[in-house]
Amino acid sequence: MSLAFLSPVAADDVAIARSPMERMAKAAGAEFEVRDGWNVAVRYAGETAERTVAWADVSHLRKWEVEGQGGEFGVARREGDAWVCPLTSDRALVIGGAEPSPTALDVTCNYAALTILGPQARETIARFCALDLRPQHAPPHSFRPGSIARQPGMLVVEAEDRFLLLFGWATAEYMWTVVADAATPLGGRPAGIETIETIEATEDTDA
Amino acid sequence: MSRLPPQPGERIDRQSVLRFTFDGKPVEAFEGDTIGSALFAAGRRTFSRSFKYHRRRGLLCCAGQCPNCIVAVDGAPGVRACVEPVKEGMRVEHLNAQPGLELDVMRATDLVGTRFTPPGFYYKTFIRPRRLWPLYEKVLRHAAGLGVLRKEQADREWRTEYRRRHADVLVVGGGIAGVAAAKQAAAQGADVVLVDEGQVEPVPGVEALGRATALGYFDGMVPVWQGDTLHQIRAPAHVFATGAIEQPLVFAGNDLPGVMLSGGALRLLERYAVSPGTRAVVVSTNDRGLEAAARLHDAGVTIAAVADLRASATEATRALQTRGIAVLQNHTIVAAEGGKQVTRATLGGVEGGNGAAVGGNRAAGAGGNGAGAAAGAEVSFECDLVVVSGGFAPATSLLSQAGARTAYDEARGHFVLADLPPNVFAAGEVAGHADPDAAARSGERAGRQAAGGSPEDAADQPIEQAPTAVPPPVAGQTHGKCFACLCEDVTAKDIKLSIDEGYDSIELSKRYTTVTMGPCQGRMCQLASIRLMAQETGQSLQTVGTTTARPPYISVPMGALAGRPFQPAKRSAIHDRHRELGANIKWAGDWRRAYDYGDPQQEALAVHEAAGLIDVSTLGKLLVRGSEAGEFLDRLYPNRFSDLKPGRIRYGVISSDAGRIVDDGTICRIDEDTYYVTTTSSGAGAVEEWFSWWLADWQMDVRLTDFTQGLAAVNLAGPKAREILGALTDLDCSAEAFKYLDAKHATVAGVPCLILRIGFVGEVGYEIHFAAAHGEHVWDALMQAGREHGIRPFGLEPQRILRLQKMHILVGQDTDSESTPFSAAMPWIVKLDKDADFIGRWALEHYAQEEPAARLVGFTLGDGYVPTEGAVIIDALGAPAGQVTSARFSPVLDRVIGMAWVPAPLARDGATVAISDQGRTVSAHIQTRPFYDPEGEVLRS
Amino acid sequence: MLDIFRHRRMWRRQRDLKPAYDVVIIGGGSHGLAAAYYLQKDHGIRSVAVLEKRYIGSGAAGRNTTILRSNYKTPEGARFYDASVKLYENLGKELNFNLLFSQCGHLTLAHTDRAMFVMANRAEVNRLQGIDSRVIYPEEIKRLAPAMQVENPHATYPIMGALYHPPGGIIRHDAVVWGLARGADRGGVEIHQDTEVQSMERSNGRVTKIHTNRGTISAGHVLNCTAGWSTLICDMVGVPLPITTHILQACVTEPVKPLLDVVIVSSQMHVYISQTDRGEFLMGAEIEPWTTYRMQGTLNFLQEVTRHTLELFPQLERARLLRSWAGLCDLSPDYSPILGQTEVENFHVSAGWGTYGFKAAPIVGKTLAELVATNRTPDLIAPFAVERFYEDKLVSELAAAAVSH
Amino acid sequence: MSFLLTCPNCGTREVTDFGFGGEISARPTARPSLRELGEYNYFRRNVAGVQREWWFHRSGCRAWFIAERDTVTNEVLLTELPRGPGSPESVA
Repeated sequence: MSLAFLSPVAADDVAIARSPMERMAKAAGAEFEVRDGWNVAVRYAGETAERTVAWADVSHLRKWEVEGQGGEFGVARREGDAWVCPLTSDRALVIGGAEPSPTALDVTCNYAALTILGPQARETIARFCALDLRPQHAPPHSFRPGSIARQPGMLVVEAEDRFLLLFGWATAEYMWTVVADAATPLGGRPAGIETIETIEATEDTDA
Repeated sequence: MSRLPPQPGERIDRQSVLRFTFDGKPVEAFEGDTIGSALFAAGRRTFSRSFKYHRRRGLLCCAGQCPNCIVAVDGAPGVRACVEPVKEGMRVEHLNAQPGLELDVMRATDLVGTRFTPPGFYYKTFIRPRRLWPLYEKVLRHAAGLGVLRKEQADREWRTEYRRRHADVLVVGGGIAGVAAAKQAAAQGADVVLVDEGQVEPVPGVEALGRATALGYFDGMVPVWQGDTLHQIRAPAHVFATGAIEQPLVFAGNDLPGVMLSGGALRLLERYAVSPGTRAVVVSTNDRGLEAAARLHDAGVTIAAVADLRASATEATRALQTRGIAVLQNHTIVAAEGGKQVTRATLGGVEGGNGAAVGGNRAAGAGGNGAGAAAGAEVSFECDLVVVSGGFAPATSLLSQAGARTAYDEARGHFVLADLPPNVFAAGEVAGHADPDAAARSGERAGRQAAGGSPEDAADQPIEQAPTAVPPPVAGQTHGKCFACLCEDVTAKDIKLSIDEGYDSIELSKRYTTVTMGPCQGRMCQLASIRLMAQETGQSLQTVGTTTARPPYISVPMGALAGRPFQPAKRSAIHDRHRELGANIKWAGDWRRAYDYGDPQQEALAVHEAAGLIDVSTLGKLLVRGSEAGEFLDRLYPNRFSDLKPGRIRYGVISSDAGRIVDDGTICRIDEDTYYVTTTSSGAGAVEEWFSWWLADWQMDVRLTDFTQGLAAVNLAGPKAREILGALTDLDCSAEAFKYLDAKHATVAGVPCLILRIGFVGEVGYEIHFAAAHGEHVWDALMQAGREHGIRPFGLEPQRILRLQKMHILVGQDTDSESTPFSAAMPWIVKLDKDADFIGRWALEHYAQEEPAARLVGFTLGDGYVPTEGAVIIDALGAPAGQVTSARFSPVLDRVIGMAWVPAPLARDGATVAISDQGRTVSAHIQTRPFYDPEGEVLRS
Repeated sequence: MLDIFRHRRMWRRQRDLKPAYDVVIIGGGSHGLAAAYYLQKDHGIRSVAVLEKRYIGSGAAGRNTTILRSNYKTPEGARFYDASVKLYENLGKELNFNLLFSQCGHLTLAHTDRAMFVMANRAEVNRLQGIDSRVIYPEEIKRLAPAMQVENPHATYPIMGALYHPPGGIIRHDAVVWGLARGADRGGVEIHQDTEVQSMERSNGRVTKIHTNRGTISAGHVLNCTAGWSTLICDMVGVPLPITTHILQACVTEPVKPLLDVVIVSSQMHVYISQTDRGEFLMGAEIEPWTTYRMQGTLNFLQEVTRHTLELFPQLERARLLRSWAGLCDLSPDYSPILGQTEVENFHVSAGWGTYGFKAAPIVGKTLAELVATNRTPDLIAPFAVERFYEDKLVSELAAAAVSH
Repeated sequence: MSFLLTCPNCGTREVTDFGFGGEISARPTARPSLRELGEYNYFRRNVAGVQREWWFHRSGCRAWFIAERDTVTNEVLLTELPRGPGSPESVA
């Protein structure tokens, strides 16, 4: 029997995959577009490049569990568009990009995800998470499994001032509430994935 | 009134006037004033009434250490007025005095009641008759308590935050030593945080948190309270430059308004340009007290007299003499007198040695140290200010929590640090370096070491020990009450009495008299009470020892500790649909779940008559893969899974090694090496941990992945279920092609799904599992396809009814921590003929032989009465012998059914048991086979 | 009344240890002192020494949250704790010491159907044994605790009902210790503080010698009443125990005027709250899950207990938390005590109390005294023998909605 | 927050990140008597001192590991992944 039921990939594109934070994003004024079978919050009304901190729902990022691929603990490797994050000595979580191997297990919907970015991102995360994210202790590409808002989670330092948070799909509404609550007093607001794409494109150019 | 012309270094902005109210009356203050300085400047001398005797209390420490100026601000009690900055429009109110601060009827407890209220008086009174105690207690309760809180408040109104901060070095205390330590550590390249209770100057390269108090030391984690924020600072090295706390003297009337610590008097003068008085008597054990006298003199305060408990003069003495002020050596204060505030102070001579104060007519505190009476005439001086300094006790609380030990230093007259744990450093006055230069150097050294530098730096000089103070005395009590503890109104005499009664260890005396247990946390009274204990018992102070320094270091609002109020909740991917359908949503473990959609009975009937759809995404879902996956499950379950054919499903119960039921669920074999295991909703996390624990130990070729949150699941059940599902999939859903306990992979409404045909609710049913991102899509498609067939969504409550009809046990509801598969009527699940060992085998072999005391069975009731779940099965004598675990009215059977634990001999069809339910006894008929479709014909059809 | 002017010593000053006593009790807490008290009072056994490592009441007796109740889940437990509360009711009079026992009522809140089931079951088991205990609903809860937010639409944990136990309440823990100590002392018992048992000798199945920091003694019977340290004492004579030691924490606020006259327990929120006669809000939570002998509290406790308390009493958000502390708990696998004889003939234990020990002090004292005096295990404590763990016949106070207080 | 533990996979975290699995005890290898089974199921050494014990990184990698901790000070002396059957800590 097939394990295809684990994957959020619908036959013939009849079904649109949805993030567990879709309604939160909608209520916050998100505009949606369907991308690769996912309904994605691409932008928010009045969004600007100037920001203290912003959070973007990136739950649509595909994730795979791969065996026999450990790596240096605490460090995520960048392979193409994907982050390869070592969970144990012989198991890694691959985030984003294309299916890494036919034996990889699709765990996309095990983890909802938020990108938190901006100069106040670290301060925002410090409101609900005890991980040490000081730049000298958690430079870009750091990978940190640990408690996020009292729930199991994982964190990837994608770049200076940009963090990818992963947490249980079922806790997403709670997590959005916590992040929005922490970020708002610091001038934060939600961002669409166009913002993330723009920043990533700039980084690629710089690199 | 008391405001002086501008003083050098004052912290007030005279251009900026703020207004606030005290007990409803307007008060003016300058920007930079504290509530305390503004009120004092406006002429207020009484700031509070004491806890027990309702005596007037005025400013004493002006440093937030003592209980004397505790007020309520905007309804929040416990605010230390002397350190709380004035804000425009704030509403300040006194505590603990009725009808007002100036006229307090409870003052009577002091004037007439004192002899009736020695320490622990309540233990000795109101014993008989016992029935009157509640009345007395009511009076006591209303007399106690300082602040008044609102009777009702619907929700939290104060937004408080947590902030985690990791640092290389945390420096607590922003005085000379602390700042030096922070600078030095930063210079070494360390990431440094500096915190101080007061204002703190910016230090380059250091995060400096002002008006921030370190509350405790928790294995390297220091919570720091700063306004609305609780910083949680985790650092591998700490420097404590927490300074020293000036100690009061114990003498008669030592609590009168106008008696002030030298530091407090100077703070009023220097920071806020407020004159603490016009005519002062100064009594000190040390130079700092004398220096304060000179400063007050220079600021225009008349110095009526200065008493120094020490025998010989120092530089500070001479500095006073050059101002024309005589210093009485070997003198102390015997009493302060006055009504609303101090008006007179009486000085007397001191006997050397242990420094007991002596008056003309008594021997004070005759203890083991041989203090005796000596000549020394008492002299009285009129004054409105008594400035006292009983020496400076190192503020070692946080260091003690960090594991430092203290020892009593006879020469200095207080406890000093004796031993520091690794990576904990002390600097400045807390480490005995009071001299500014020595303090700075000790700070530099500590900062360097904390940052990983060497203590043997070439530039490092041995640090001089600061000059010492003589031990301050403890006075007797002929002139009136000598308070050892201001928070709790405990006098020196009270402590002496407690010792006489046998409470002769410091901890026992503390608990009996409540000394050190008040808001000052012992900062003002611990040393004095230890001295009294030593004096009375003839022990050394070292032997008496200190009481434990308990967090928080200062009292802290609960809201600041609590942070934001959010509680994690799990929600299914279909949750919003349930909301939209008006579901009644409740907690189920840590999930939010739909209990029903308004009519549980009709929802249950719909499953029998047409079709029902329930969201079961909360089920635990584990993927178990690997060449040894089958053997692994064989070891974990009492029944077999290695012989399960791919595409088939089997029910399993997990038991512990004690043979007790842990959880249950279905296991589906997907292929040779892959199993899909479901667990109960509440047990999902525990089962995953259980599996991975044994796997960690057995190290088999098995990999576990938890898909509990990643997969949505719905159960479609009812006579129309086959038709509804068939409309959405190419799969042959016929009874022949898709049998009971078959598992199929298929596309449903375009979404790849795993479909399990199981008997979840007793009708033909399909449990459909698929990626959570498609939750709403699949739900909607099934509801749409089912509409013409009369499909209804159903919640947990109708599911309870349906499952009960089939006598499916609900682990945790029908079973408890002592249930075994045998007592819970599932002997068939245990395969003792398995060759290999499995978890629970040995216990289950035992339970297979032994008749349990009680068994789980079904029951029916005739008269429509539904017993409360939890009602008790009683034996012939009326004693508890079991319990009802489930009971419902079954609409399809039109009768009441249930499950219960009953005595084993009664666990047979046709037996009758008595149920006791809130005073009512009803009789129930036992049934051991399912109430609905006992042969499973419907299920398999 | 006159007694308050008479400053008699409560107990005699410590003298040298005698070489032998009829009974040596290890642990000067509420259980040890109660056993000493009843040995002399009920059985006239006066050759008794209580050995206390620090000062009397320095362990769990002086650190608990002073809650008394008897509404237990098992018939065995309910019967036993009920006997304890009944003794407590008259203990103050008997000791001529006001123990400040207020039977103000005890409410265990239920926030789920599952919890309501457990409450209903306890209420019925209790009722059948004559214990006043019943399930009540929000209206009545509001009447009993008007300051609590009973019907808060924003509540994370809505209050569906409560188990109400009117005779439950709070008592002054230190007073219990001191009153019992005085009573025992006046009956001839010797209380030796600062006396630490360092090792024991065992031969022919009996404890023969007890080595302390103040000398070696022998005893006809030895009682181990050391709660969190009970394993270590049992180790000295080779008696294994099914016990793990954990910390339990509590805290108080600065005193405020009365707002709450009953004891509130929420098992789902892991918090229990009462307001003392002094006006302090006294709060506790669950034990820490990891074992430890280190009596140091955690920040996590302070954060959780305040957050949960504020859900029930938001008006406490600016009330100031004054002091917190930790004590040791000796947890048994079934949350019922381990009481009575061991495989060592003259060595008896009172252990496995978890968070319930203080509630049982008088009945433990009375039954252990009877055991020692008569060499017969009283019926009330027979179900609690350590043997049950060898025979796997537990007396489980565990429930899905387990409650500590 | 209290003491720290170092997960062999994820690094150092607050103890609240972890689940406690209790002291390591050996599961009987041959059929035990009822009394021996009771000893295994219920009795604990509960040492005051260094204890080898199980921990689970509940908030992180969700792996079990072994720690040596002094129960008197809570000092964690070492953490390591289990080494499987035949190793001293194996309960199998």
